[in-house]
Amino acid sequence: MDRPMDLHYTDAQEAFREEARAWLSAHAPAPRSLPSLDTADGFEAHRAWEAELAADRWSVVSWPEEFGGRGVGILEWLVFEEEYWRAQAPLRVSQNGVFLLAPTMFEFGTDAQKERFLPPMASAQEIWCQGWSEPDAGSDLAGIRSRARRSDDEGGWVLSGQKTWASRGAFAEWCFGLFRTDPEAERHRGLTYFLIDMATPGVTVRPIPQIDGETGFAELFFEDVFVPDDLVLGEVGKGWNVAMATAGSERGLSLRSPARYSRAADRLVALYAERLASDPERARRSGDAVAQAWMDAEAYRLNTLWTATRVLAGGSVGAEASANKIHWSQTDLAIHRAALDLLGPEAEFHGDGIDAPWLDGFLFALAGPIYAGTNEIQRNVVAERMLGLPRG
Amino acid sequence: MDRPMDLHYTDAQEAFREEARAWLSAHAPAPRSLPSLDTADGFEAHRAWEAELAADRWSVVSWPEEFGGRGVGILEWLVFEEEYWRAQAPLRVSQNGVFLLAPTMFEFGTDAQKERFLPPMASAQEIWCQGWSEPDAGSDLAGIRSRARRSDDEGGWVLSGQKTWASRGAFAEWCFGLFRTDPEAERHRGLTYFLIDMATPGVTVRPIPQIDGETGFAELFFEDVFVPDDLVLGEVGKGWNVAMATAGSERGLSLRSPARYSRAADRLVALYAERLASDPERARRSGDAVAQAWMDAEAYRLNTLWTATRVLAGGSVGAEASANKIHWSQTDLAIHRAALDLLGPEAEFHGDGIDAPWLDGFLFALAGPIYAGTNEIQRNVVAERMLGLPRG
Amino acid sequence: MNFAFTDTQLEFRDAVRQVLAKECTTDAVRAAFDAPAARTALTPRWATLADLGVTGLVVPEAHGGFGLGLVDLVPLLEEAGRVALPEPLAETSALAASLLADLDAAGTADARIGPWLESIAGGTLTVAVADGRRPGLPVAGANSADLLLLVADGPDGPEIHGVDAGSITVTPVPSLDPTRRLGIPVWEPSPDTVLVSGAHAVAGINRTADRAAVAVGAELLGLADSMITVSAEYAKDRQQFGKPIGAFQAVKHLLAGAQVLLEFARPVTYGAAWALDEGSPDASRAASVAKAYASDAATEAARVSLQVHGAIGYTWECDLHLFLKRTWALSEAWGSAGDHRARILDSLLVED
Amino acid sequence: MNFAFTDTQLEFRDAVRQVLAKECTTDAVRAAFDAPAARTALTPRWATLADLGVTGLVVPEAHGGFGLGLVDLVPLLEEAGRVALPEPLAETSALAASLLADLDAAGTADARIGPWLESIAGGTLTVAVADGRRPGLPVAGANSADLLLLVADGPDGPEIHGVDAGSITVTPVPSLDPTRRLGIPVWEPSPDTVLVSGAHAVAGINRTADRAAVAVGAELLGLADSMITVSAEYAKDRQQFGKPIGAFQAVKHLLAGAQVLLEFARPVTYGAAWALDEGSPDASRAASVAKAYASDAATEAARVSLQVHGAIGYTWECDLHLFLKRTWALSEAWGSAGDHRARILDSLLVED
Repeated sequence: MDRPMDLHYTDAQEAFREEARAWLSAHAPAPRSLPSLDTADGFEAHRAWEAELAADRWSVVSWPEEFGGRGVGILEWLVFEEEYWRAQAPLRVSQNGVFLLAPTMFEFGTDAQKERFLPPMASAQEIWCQGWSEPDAGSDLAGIRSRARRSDDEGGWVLSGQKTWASRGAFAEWCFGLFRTDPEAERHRGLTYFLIDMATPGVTVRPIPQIDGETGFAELFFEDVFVPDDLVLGEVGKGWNVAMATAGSERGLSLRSPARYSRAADRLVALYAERLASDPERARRSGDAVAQAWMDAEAYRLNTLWTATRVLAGGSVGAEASANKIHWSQTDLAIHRAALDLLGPEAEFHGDGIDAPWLDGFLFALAGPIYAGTNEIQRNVVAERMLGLPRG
Repeated sequence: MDRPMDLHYTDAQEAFREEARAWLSAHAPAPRSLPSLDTADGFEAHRAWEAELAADRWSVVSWPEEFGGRGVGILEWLVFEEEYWRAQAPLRVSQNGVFLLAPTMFEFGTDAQKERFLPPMASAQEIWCQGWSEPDAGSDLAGIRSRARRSDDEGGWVLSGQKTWASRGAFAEWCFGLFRTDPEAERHRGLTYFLIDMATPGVTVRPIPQIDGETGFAELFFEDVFVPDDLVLGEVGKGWNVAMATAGSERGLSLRSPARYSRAADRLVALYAERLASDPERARRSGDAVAQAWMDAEAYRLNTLWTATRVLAGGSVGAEASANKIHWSQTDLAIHRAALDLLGPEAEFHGDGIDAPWLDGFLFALAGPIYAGTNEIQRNVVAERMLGLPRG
Repeated sequence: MNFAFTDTQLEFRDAVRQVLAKECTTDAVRAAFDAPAARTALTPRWATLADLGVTGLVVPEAHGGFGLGLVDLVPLLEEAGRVALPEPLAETSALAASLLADLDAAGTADARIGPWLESIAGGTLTVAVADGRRPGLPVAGANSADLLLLVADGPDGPEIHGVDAGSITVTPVPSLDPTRRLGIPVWEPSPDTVLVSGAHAVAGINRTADRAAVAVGAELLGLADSMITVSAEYAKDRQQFGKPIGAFQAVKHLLAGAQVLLEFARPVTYGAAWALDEGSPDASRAASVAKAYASDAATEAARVSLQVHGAIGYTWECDLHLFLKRTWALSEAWGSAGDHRARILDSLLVED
Repeated sequence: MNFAFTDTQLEFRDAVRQVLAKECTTDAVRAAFDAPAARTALTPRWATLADLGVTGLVVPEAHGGFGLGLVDLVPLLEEAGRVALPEPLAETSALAASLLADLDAAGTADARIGPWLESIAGGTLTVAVADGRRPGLPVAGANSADLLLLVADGPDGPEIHGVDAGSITVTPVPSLDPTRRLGIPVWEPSPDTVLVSGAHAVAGINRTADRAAVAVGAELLGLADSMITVSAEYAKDRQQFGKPIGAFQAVKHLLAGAQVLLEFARPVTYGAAWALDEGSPDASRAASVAKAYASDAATEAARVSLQVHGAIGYTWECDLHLFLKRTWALSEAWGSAGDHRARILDSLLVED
C-alpha cells in the first residue's frame, strides 16, 4: 500500500457521518431518559429503541444489507459510533449478540443459521446472552464442565450443567455457549459451541443482582436441555477455536468503541472546567489526572484507527487485542476516578432523584479489569505472545 | 506492659541526643566534603572518619562498651541516627560489617570471634564485605554453588567458587560468606557461614563499575582458599539459618534508619519551596508528589518507632521486615523522583563541578528495589507469611 | 518513647471485637443497608456498646463515662470498621463526645451539655456532626441521629450549635452506602441552640476536623484489614488452572501491596491519635497524614479485593460490596487523601 | 482515513535499521560516552546516514534533500532511539532542517540558509537548536554542533539567530548522558546572525517545540522498544528457582505493562507527526500528547528493565545503562510528561 498517511475521513465517510447525525438527532431519545436496561421495563424500552434503529438500518451498519446492515466498513462503523455517543444514545441491549456472536456466526455459521438468526438479532427481536463462564471456570475457561450428551435418536444433543455471569441472561431469548461434547477430552479439546433457545424445557434462569443492586447478569441452569444438530455453530468438538474468534473480537476492536471513552473524557474536561470555577484548589490538584485520562481516551482512538487501517489492509488482530483490553479498562477507570476526585465529598451521592452518572459509571468501570478475561490473564497473553516469555 | 502510649523521648534520651549533636557539630566533616567512598582515596577518608567516630565511641552506640559501643538501646540508636543525618555526616563505609555481620556475630559468634573481630570492625580498621550472591544465585540464594571442601589435616576448609555484588569488595579486608560444605545437600541445606581474610592466597577481586561509573561492588573469586575452623560462624551446615538472621536485620530495623529518609524529605520540601518561588507552575504540579514522599518518610519513622517498642518489649520482627524493605525502597525512589520532576530540564545535570545530589541520590535509590532481596521476593514473603497465601 | 497500646487497651479491643463479631454480622449490616431511612441508630448492638463503656469512653467520669482519649478509642473504631458497623460510633463517641467534653471542661455554662454527655455514655443518644470547614454539604448520620452539632455564621464568626433532630426537618440525601444516612438539616440558628462562638468555636471546629480525620482513618484501617483478610481467604479457596489463585504471583503481589500500605497506615494513625490527645503542635498535620494514609490504604485494599474476587465480588450476594462502599464513602469524608496532602504541604511550607 | 506508513517508508526504515545495527553497536555508543567533549559529530556513521538520504530527508529538493516531512522522518528517529544513536539526528534533521526549510519556503532572503540546508543533506553540518520557550538553559548538542540556532529578545520580540559554533565559546555542562553534549553558548546577538524576527520567529519557535516533542518522542519509542526487547530476552535466559525468570508472573506483568504503554504511544506519536505536517489546528496538542505518552512509556520501560535485569543492570558493563540514561535525559527534554499534560489541559479548556 503506498497511499500516504492520511487521518482525514473521506468525503463519503463524512457524508455518512452527516446522515447518521441527522437521523440520531431526529430519533434518539433524550440522554438517560430510558429506564436501566437491567430492569424488565428498561429492557423492553431498549429493545424498542433498537427496533427503531434497525428499521432505518442503523443497528448493524457494518453487516451486509441482506441481514439488515448497510455493508459499510469498519471506519464507517467507527464514524457511526462517534455520532452515536455524541448523541448520548442508549446503551445497546443487543450487544452480546451483535458484537460477540455475530462475528463468529459470519465466520462459522451455515447459510441457514445466518438467515435464521441474524435478522432478528439486528432488529433486537431476539436478544442473546453468553453462556461462557461457569462457577469453577472463570479465568480458566478451559475448565468448562457443562456437558452435552449425544442423542442420535433425536438428532441432537442433550445439555446439562451450569453457566454464570450471563449478561442480559435474565431477559434474553437465546443463549450461545460452550459445552463439553467429549467427556474424555481435556481442557480446550472436546468442546462444542451451541445456540440455545432459552425457552427450551430444562433451562432455568436465576438473576444475579450486581454491586449496584441491578440485575445485570444471570446464572443459567441446564437440565437435559435438547438442542438439535442445526444449532451447533461450527464443528462438533471444535468449540474452543470457534469461541476464541469471539473472544478476540470482544477484546479487540468491536466491543468498546473509542467514541465511548472520547465522549466520557470530554465530559470529564467539562466537569473540570466547572469545578475550576467553583472549587479551584481541588480542581487544580486533579488537573494532571484529568489530562492523563483525556490522553488515554485519545490514544485509544488513535490506536483503533491504526489497527483498523491494518485490518482493512488484510492484517489481523492478535495479542494486541489483549493490550487493547487492558488499555480501555484502565482508561475507563481513570476517567471515572478523576471525576470522583473532582466531586470529592459529593462523589458518594447516589440515586433516588440525584443524577449520579459519574458514580454509576465508576461502578460499571470497576468490572472492566475483570470481565472479558481479567487483566491479569491479558498481561500473561501480552508477555507470552508479544514478548515471547515462557509459560508459567 | 501498661505504660500509656508516649511518643516523647525521655529526658535521658534527649540528653543523649544533645551529646551526640554537640560531638557531631564539633567533628563531622562538612557535608559532601569527602571523596566518594567508592574510590580508593574516598574509602580511606571514610575509614579515617569512622576511626574518629570510634575514638569517642560513636561508631556503634548500641554495642556493649567492651566492644567499643555505649551499650544503649535501639531508641538511642535511632536518636543518634537522627543527629547523624541532620549533621549530613558521611555515609558509613563499615556498614556491611556493623549492620549485617555484627548482629549475626553477637548471636552466633564464639567469645573469641567477638573479641577478635568486633573491635576492629567498630573502629573501621577492618572493613567487611558480603559474599552472598553468586552469578547464578541472586534472588535464589539457596542456589549457591560455591563449595568448601573439608581438610582435616589442616583443620579447616578449602573454599572455591565465585561471589558477586560484594559492596565495598574492592577495598575490604574481610569477607563473610556462605559456601556449600555438603555437596550432597540441596537448596538451603549443607551451607556454612565463613569469615574470610581477603589477603588469603587464592582470593582474587575484580571490581565492578556501577551504573554511575563508580566501583561500588566487586566480584570475588575463590581458588582453594584455606579457612581455619575457628573462622566458621555458627554450626557447620547451618549457614542458611545463620545467614537468615543477617538478612532479617538487613531488611528490618538496622540498615536503613528513618533519619536518612526524613532528612531527604526535608530537603525535598526545601527544594519545593525554592522552586515554588522560581517556577511556580511546575512546582505546583509536583505538590502532591512532594507531600506523598514526605508522608512516606514520616510513616517509615513512625513504623520504626512502633516496631522498636515491640522489639524492646520482647517481640520480634518477622515478615514485617519485608514490608519495611518494600516501603523504604519505594520511599527513597519517590523522594528522588519528585525532586527530579521539580528540577525538570535541570535533572540531567551531572558531575564535573556541578553538585547533583538529587541525581546521585536517584541513581543510588534505583538499586533499592533490587538489592537485599528484590521487592518481588519481598512481596512473595508478605503474601505467604503475613497473609498465608500458598507457595507458587 | 513507648509507642504501643497498653495491655488494658488491647484486652478491651479484643472484647469489643468478640462482641461485634457476634452482633454485627454482615447480615446485620445488610439489614441496615435496607433500612436507610431509620430514624434512630439505637439498635440493641448500640446498647451493648454502651454497656461495655465504648460509647462513653471519652465522656468525663463526672458524666458517666471513662474520661479517656482518642488513643483509647482508636482501636475500637478500627474494630467498628472491621465489621462495617452501621452505627455512628465515630460521630457520636469520638467527635461529639470529645467536643462536648471540651466545652464541659472549659466550663461552658450550657445546662444541656452534661445530660447529653450522660446520654451518649448511656447509649441513648446518637449525634451527627457537620464538617464546619465544608458548609452546605449533607451531614453524615443526620438522617438518623438524635442530636445534630451544626455550624453557622454568627456576628463573631462561626458558631457551633446543638440542635435537637426531632425539632427540625432533615432532607435525606441518598448515598452509595445507605448506612451513611446523609441528610441536609433545615434549620435556623438561634441563641437557644448556640453552644460556643468566636475563637473557641473555631478551635472546636478545627479540633473536630482533626479528630474526624483520625477516627475515620481508624475505621478505614479496620475496613482495609477486613477486605484484605477476606480476599486472602478467597484466594486460598478459589481454584483456577488447577491451583488456588492465591498461588499466582499476580494475586500475591496485589494483596501484598495493599498489606504493606496498611502496615504503615496503622502506626501513622495511632501516632496522630496520641498527638491530638497530647495537644502536640504538629497534631493537625499528623491527623492529615493519618487520613491520607488510611484513605489510600483502604481504597487500594478495595481495588485489590474486587480484582481478586473477580465477578463474584461484583455481585450483591457477596458481602464484599458492603465494605467497598463504606470505604469509598469514608475515603472522601472529612477530606480525601489529596485534600489532606495539600494541607500537609501547606503546613510544611509554613514551618520552613 | 489511512493511518499507516507507506511500503516505501517501511522499506526505508528497515534499510536504516540494518545499517544502524552494524554501525551503531553499543560499543560505538560507549565510545561516544567516553568522548563527551568531541567537537563534532561528523562520524563515519553520520556520513552513511547522509548518503542514505536520512540527514536531508526534510531538506527541500532544491537544496539536495528529499523534501519530505516529519511523518517520513519519525520511523527513522525511532530507529535512532533503538540503537541510542549518539549523533544529533533529531536536532539537525528534524528541527533545524525543518525550520530552515520553512524560512526558505517563506522566501527569507538570507543567503546562508540554502548552503546550510545543502550541508545538512550532505552530512557535513550538524546543528544544535535551543528551546526558545526555556531561555537560559544549556543547549543539547551545543558542545559538538557546527551551527547553533539560538533565540534572543529583539526590539520586535523574539528573534531566531544562526550562529557559527566556531566563532563563539560554548561552556560545556556535564549531563547524566555524556552524548547529550550540553553546552551554554556564550554569544552576543547581532544583525549579522538574525534569521527571523517578530511573529514569524514566534511561529518558528512554537513549531520547533512541537516538532521536537514528536521527534524526541519518536526516539523515546525506539529506546523503549530496545529496553523491553533486551529485558525480555534476558528474562528468557536468566534462570532462578529452577526456571527462567520470565516464567514468573511478576516479571511477565512488569514487562507486559510497559509493552502496553509502548503500543499506545506509537500511533499517538505517528498521528502527531501527521498533524504537524498537515498543519492541523490541533497539531500542537497532538504533539504534547505524543511527548507525554512517549516519555511515560520510555521511563516505565526503563524502570521495568532495570528491575528485570536486577543487579546486572546496575553495572557499567551491562549495556542497559546507555539506554536508561538517554531515556531519562530525553524524557525531560523539550518538556516532561507533566509539562505537556499541563499544556494539553490548557488547550482543552480554551476549546471548551
